Amino acid sequence: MRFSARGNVIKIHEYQAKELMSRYGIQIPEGDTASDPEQTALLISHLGPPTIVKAQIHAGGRGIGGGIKFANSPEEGRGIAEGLIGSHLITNQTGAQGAIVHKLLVEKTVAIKREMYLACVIDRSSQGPLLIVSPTGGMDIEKIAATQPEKILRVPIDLGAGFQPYQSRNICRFLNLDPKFIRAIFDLMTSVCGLFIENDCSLVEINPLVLDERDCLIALDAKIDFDDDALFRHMRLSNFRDASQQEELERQATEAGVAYVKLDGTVGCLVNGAGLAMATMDLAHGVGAEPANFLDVGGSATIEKIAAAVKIMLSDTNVTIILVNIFGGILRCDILAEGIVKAFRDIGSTLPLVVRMSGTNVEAGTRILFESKLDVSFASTLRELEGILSAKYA
Amino acid sequence: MRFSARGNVIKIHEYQAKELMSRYGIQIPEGDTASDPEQTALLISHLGPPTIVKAQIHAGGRGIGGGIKFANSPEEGRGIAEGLIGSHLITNQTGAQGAIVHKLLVEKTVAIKREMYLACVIDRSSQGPLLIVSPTGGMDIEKIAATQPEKILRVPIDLGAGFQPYQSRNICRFLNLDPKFIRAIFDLMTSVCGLFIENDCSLVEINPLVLDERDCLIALDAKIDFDDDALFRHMRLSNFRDASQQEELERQATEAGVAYVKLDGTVGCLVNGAGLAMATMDLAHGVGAEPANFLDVGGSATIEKIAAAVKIMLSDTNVTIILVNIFGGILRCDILAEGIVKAFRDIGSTLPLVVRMSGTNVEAGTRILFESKLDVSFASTLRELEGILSAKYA
Amino acid sequence: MSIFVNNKTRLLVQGITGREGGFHAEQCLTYGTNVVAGVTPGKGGHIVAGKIPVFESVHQAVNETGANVSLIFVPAPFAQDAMLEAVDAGIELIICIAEGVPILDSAKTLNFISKQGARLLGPNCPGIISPAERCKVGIMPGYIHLPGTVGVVSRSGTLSYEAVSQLTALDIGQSTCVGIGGDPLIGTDFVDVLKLFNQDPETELIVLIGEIGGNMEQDAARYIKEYVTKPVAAFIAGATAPTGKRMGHAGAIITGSDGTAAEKKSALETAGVVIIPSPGEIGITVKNMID
Amino acid sequence: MSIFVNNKTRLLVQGITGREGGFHAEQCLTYGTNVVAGVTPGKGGHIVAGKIPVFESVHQAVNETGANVSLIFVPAPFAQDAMLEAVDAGIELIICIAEGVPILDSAKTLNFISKQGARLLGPNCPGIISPAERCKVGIMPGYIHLPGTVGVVSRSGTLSYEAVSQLTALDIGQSTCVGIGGDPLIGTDFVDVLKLFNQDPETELIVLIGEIGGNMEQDAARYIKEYVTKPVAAFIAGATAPTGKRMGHAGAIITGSDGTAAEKKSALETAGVVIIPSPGEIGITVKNMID
Repeated sequence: MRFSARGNVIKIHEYQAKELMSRYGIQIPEGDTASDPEQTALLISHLGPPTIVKAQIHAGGRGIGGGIKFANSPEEGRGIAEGLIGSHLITNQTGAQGAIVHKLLVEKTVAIKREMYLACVIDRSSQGPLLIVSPTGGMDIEKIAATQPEKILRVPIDLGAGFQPYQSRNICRFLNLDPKFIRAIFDLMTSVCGLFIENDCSLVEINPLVLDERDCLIALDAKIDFDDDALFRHMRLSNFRDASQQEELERQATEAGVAYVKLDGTVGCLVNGAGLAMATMDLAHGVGAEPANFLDVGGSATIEKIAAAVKIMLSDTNVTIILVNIFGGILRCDILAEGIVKAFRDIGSTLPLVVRMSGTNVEAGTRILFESKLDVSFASTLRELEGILSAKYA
Repeated sequence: MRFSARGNVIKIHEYQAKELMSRYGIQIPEGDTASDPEQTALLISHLGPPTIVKAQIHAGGRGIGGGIKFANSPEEGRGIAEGLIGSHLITNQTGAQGAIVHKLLVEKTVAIKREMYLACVIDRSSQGPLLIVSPTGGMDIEKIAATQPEKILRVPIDLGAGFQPYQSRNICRFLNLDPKFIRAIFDLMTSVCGLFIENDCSLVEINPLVLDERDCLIALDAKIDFDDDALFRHMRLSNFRDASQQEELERQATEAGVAYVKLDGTVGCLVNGAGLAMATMDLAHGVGAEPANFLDVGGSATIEKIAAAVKIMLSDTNVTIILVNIFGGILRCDILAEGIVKAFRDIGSTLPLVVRMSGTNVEAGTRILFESKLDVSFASTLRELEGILSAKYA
Repeated sequence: MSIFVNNKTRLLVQGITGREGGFHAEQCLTYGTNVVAGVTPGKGGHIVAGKIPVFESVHQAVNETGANVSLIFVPAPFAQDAMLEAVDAGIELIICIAEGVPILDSAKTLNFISKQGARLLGPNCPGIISPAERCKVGIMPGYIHLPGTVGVVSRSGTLSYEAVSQLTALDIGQSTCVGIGGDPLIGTDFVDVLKLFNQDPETELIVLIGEIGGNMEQDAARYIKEYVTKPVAAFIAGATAPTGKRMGHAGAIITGSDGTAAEKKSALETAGVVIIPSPGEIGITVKNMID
Repeated sequence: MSIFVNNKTRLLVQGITGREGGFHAEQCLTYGTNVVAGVTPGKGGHIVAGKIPVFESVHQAVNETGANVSLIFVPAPFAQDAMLEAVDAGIELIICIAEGVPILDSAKTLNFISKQGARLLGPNCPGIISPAERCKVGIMPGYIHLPGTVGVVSRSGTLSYEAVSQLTALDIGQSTCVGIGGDPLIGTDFVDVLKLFNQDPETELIVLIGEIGGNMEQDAARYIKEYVTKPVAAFIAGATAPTGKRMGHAGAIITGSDGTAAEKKSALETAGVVIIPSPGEIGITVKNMID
C-alpha cells in the first residue's frame, strides 16, 4: 500500500487497470466483472468455459490466498462466487484482517505459449520512464532481480523522442521472440509508455504478459499505480476510488491529508518530515518501545490538520502514549501545539505525551502545551527523548 | 515556393490551413468556400454581409494583387466572383504568368480591436520549434524584423516539456494584452505547437492574429507549410494537393523527384549537390551566361531520374545550352552519363553540352558521353568550364 | 568557502507573496542572505519585507537585479512552470522547496535543465545554508547553525536540522548544509554534493543522512570508496520501517533487496564510512571522530 | 593530428548491407579506415567486403568490436532511430549521411544527444576525412585528398570536393575536411569545427564554404573575429539565387535580409576572412594566401 502526505491516494483494481490498458490498444483476455453468484454463472455461460474467476481486491498474493480459481462450468463459477463475494480474502499482502471482496473478474482462459514480464516505472538514473522486461513471467520481479539479474532488460524512454524501433528490436531479441513480433512489441511498448505518461502513472505492470496460441501478446494480469501528486490533473480517476479496500484509519488519514501508516506497536508517533519520522520510530524501537504508526504531518500543516492527525492516532486502541518529535521549519511549533491540544480536548483523552519540539516558534509552542494541563513530559534533545521513553519502557 | 529533392511537395490554401487550425481549437472567422459566382452570392446571403472574399491561390501578396475584396451584398459578391474565378491572379509572388483562381474563401468580416502576429518555425539555436510573436500584425514579419526588431519576441518550445504557462504570461505582457488573456494565449499557443509538431509543419503563420470586439483571438489569415521530408507519415495531406497552382516544369520535377527551380536565363544547369549547383549558377552568371534553372539531381540518382531531369531542362524553350557539373560521391558518373544520353536520344535534342565530371567512376562516365556522339565539350576543372562558357558567351 | 551558495549569491524568491514564500524570504533576509528580488505574476511592483522588489516574471527580475539563484515556493502543481521559467531566464542554481511535484514534471524539468546546463536542488528539499557566509537559501531554522568545517548532506529536511542541532550543541560548526530532497527524482544527488565537499578546502568532515528506498546511498558509498579523502559519518533512517509500505517520502519505499537500511549501512561501512547507530547520536559520533 | 577522426577511429557502418552503405563501407576500408563492424537488423552474422562482421544491433556491435564512431546510411525515415540507437549504445561521434531526415526527427535526436554528451555530424552531410591518418568516414571520393595543413569545412558536399580538388591540384594538402551538412538543423556547425581547427596544431589555414540561408556564416564570422588566430578563406554559394526560393538544401532559402550571400560575405570580410570571388578560384586563392 502507498500513502501520500497530500491525501489523494487512488488504487485501482485489476479489471480497471485492464479496462484502461484496453483503451490504449493493449490486448486483454475476453471477460467482464460480476458482483453476485448469479451474474458470475451467467457470465461464464456467456463466455463459454473454461474460465478463470479472480477476486478484485487492492492487494497481491491472491493466487496463493485462494482468490483466483478456474471454473469449468457456470455452476462451478456460482459456487466459487458464493465463497468469495462478501468474504474477507487474506493474502500475504492484506494483513490478518484481509480485504473484502465485492467484485469478481471472470475471464475466458488463454492458451498460453509463453509467459513474460513487462513493467514501466520512473528511473532515477535516466530521469524518465523505464521499461523493464523479462522472459520470465508470472514471478515477482524483485525475486528475478535478486536471483537472475541477467534475465532483466532495462529500457529507458526519452520523453522528447518516445519509444524507438531499435528498442523494440532489442527487446524482441532479449525475449527471444521471432523478429516477426518486432512490430507488435513496438505497438505494445508505445501503448504502455503512452498510458504511463498520459495518466501520470507510477507503475504499469503486466505480469504475466503472455503469447497465446494465435501469437497474440495479451496482458493476463495487470497492475497500475498512479502518481498521487499528479491526481489533480486526472480528476476522472477519482471514479476508480474504492473506499472498501482501505484500512479505516489510513482512509481517515488520507482524507485529513497526512501520511500515516498503521503499525502494530503502542507508541503513537507524531513527527514532521518523513526522515525524522522514520528516525523517531528507529529510536523508539531501540529502547523497546514499538511504534504504533508512521505519521508525517508534513510541512505546511494547519491546526485542523494536526488535530485530525492526533485524533487518528488516538483512535488506535493499541496506543498508550503519544510521542511528538517536531523540528519546526515551514511547520511552526505553536500551530502544532494548538492542534494537539484541540484534539486531546475534543476527544477528552488523558494519554501521556512525550514532546520534543525545536525550531520555528518553539517557545510559543512549548507555552501552549505547558498551559494546556495535558500530561506532557518535555524533552529538549533526542537523547533526552530517548531517555524519557526508555525509563517508561524499562 | 519550396522544393524538395525528394519530390513530395504539398502546399495548401488558406482555407485548408484554417480548417486544420479549427480542428486544433484555433478560432477562425465564420465562412466557407465557393467555386462559382452563384455559390458565392448564396454564401454571402447565408453568412450575412458584410463579408470578405479571398481568392485561394498558392501565393502571397493577394491584397495588393486584387485577390481580396469586401462584399456588402450577395450581388456584389457575385460580381467579384465573376471577375476572380477562372482568372490568373498576378501578385508580387506569382511571377508574370499569375496563378489561376479556382476557389474563393468567403468570410464574415470581423470587428477588429487589435492586429498581432504569430508564427511557429524551427529554430537552429534552440534546436526545436520557436514561436514568433509581435504586437504589429498584418505586416511582413521580415519587414518588422528589419525595422523594429524590438517588436518581435522569440519563444523557444522544449519538445519534452511543451509550451509553458510562464511563456504565456511573457507573451501576454509583450503583446500588452490584459492578464485576463493569459489563459486564452496559453490555449492558442498550445494549439499552434500541437498543430506544428503533430503535422510536421515547417511554418504555421497567423497574420494577422486579431482580437475582436468580443475579446476573442481569431486567425484572420492563415498559412501552413509542411516539412516535405516528413510527408511519408502524413499521407492524408496528399488530399490537399492542388496541381493547378504549380508551375508545369516544377510540377514535373516534383514528380521526377529532383530539386528544380525555373529561372529566366538560357543555360540549363545540371549539377549534383545544392551547394555546387548554386556555385555553378554563380559561375555562369559571372561570365554573362544567365542560368535557366537551379537543378540538383541529388545523391542516389538512377538513370531514369537523371533522364527525367534532363528532359525537364530540355523542355524549357529558353534553354540553348546544357551545362553539366558533377562531382561524383554517392552519385556515380557513369549513371549520370547514361541518363543524359537517354534523355537526349528520347527527345532527339541536338543542343550543345558543356560537361565537367569528377569523382566516382568518372572514366566510365566520360567514355559513355564520348561514345554517344552528342555535341559535348569536356572540361576537367571548374576554371576550364568557366573558360569554355565564357568563350561561348563572349 | 562554501559550496553552491556564498556571499555572491543574489537570491530571487519565486512565489514570494505567498504565505510560506513571504515568511521564508524574510527569514533568509534576516539571516543575512542577499535577497534581491521576488516574483509573483500579477503582483509586480509590490515590495516584500520593506525592501525586496516583486516582479512579474523571472526574466524581468534577472534583468533588473542580476539574481543568480532562485528559491521556489510556488505550489507543487505550478513548480514545473516556475523551474523552467528560472532556467529559461538564466538562473544558475534553482532550489525547489515544493513538496508533491508530479514526478513526470520533475523528469521533464530535469531533461530541460541538463540541456541548458543549470543546476536544480530538490524538489521537496529544505535548501542550503552556509553559516560562515551568512547565506541561507531555504526553510531551515537559521539559528541552529554555527560556522565550521562539517559538511552536512541529507535527503530529509527535519532530520538534517536534528543533525545540525546536535553538532552545534557540541560546538561543532558546519561549512555548508545541503538538503537534496526526498523525492525519487531530484536534481542534485549525494554524489554531486560529495564531490563538491571533497574539493571544498573548508570542509573537513562530511555527515551524510540517508534513508530507506532507492540506491542513492549505495551510489554514494561507491563514490566515497573511490574518491572521497575526508572522513564521512552516515545515519540511515528507516531501519524499523516495514517492507512494501511507503513512508511519506515518495522515495522511501523499500522494493526488493536494494532499499533496506541494513543494505545501505553495509555498503557505506564497506566504503569506510562511520555508521551512526541512533538518531540521537549524530553529534557525539562526529565529536568522537574529530577528537 | 586531425580533428574528430584519426587512426584510433573504430568505424561502425549502420545500414551496411544496403546499396550505398555497402559501397561506401568498402570505399572507406580501401582508403585505410579501420571499419570494424556493420549493423543491419535481420542481417546479423553476414560479412561485408570479405571482413566486416554485420550485427543485429549497435549495442552488439559496440560490445563485440569496440566501435566508437558510426556512419549512418539508413534511409531518411529511419535515420532518427539509427542515430538514437548509436547514442544509446555509447557511440561518441555519429555521422549521418541520410538526406531528407524530417526536421523534427533531427530536433528530437539533437535534444537526446545533447543530454547524453555525444556528437552528431549532419544529417545530410558527406562526412569527414583526414588524409594523413588515412581515415575516411564518409562518401567523399578519397583519391582527391592530399595530406597537408589546410582544414576544410563546408555545408555542401560536392562543393567541398570541388574545393579539395583545386587544393590538391596545386599540391596543397588538407589536415581534415569536414562536411557539416545542408540541413537547417545539424549537430555540428561552423563554430564547432572552427574551434577545433583553431586548436589543431596541424591545421595552418582554414577554408570555409558556406551558402545562402540561415545565419551560420554570420555566427562563424563573429567567432573568427574573436577567437580564430589562423588565416581563413571563405566561399559563399548562391549569390545569384532568387529570394524566397529554396535551392535544394532545406537550409538554403533566403528569407528577409539575413540569408543573402552578400550579407554573409560582408560579415566574414569584416572578420578578416579572405573572400573567394568565384568557385573556380578556391585553390588559387589559398595558394596566394600561403605564398
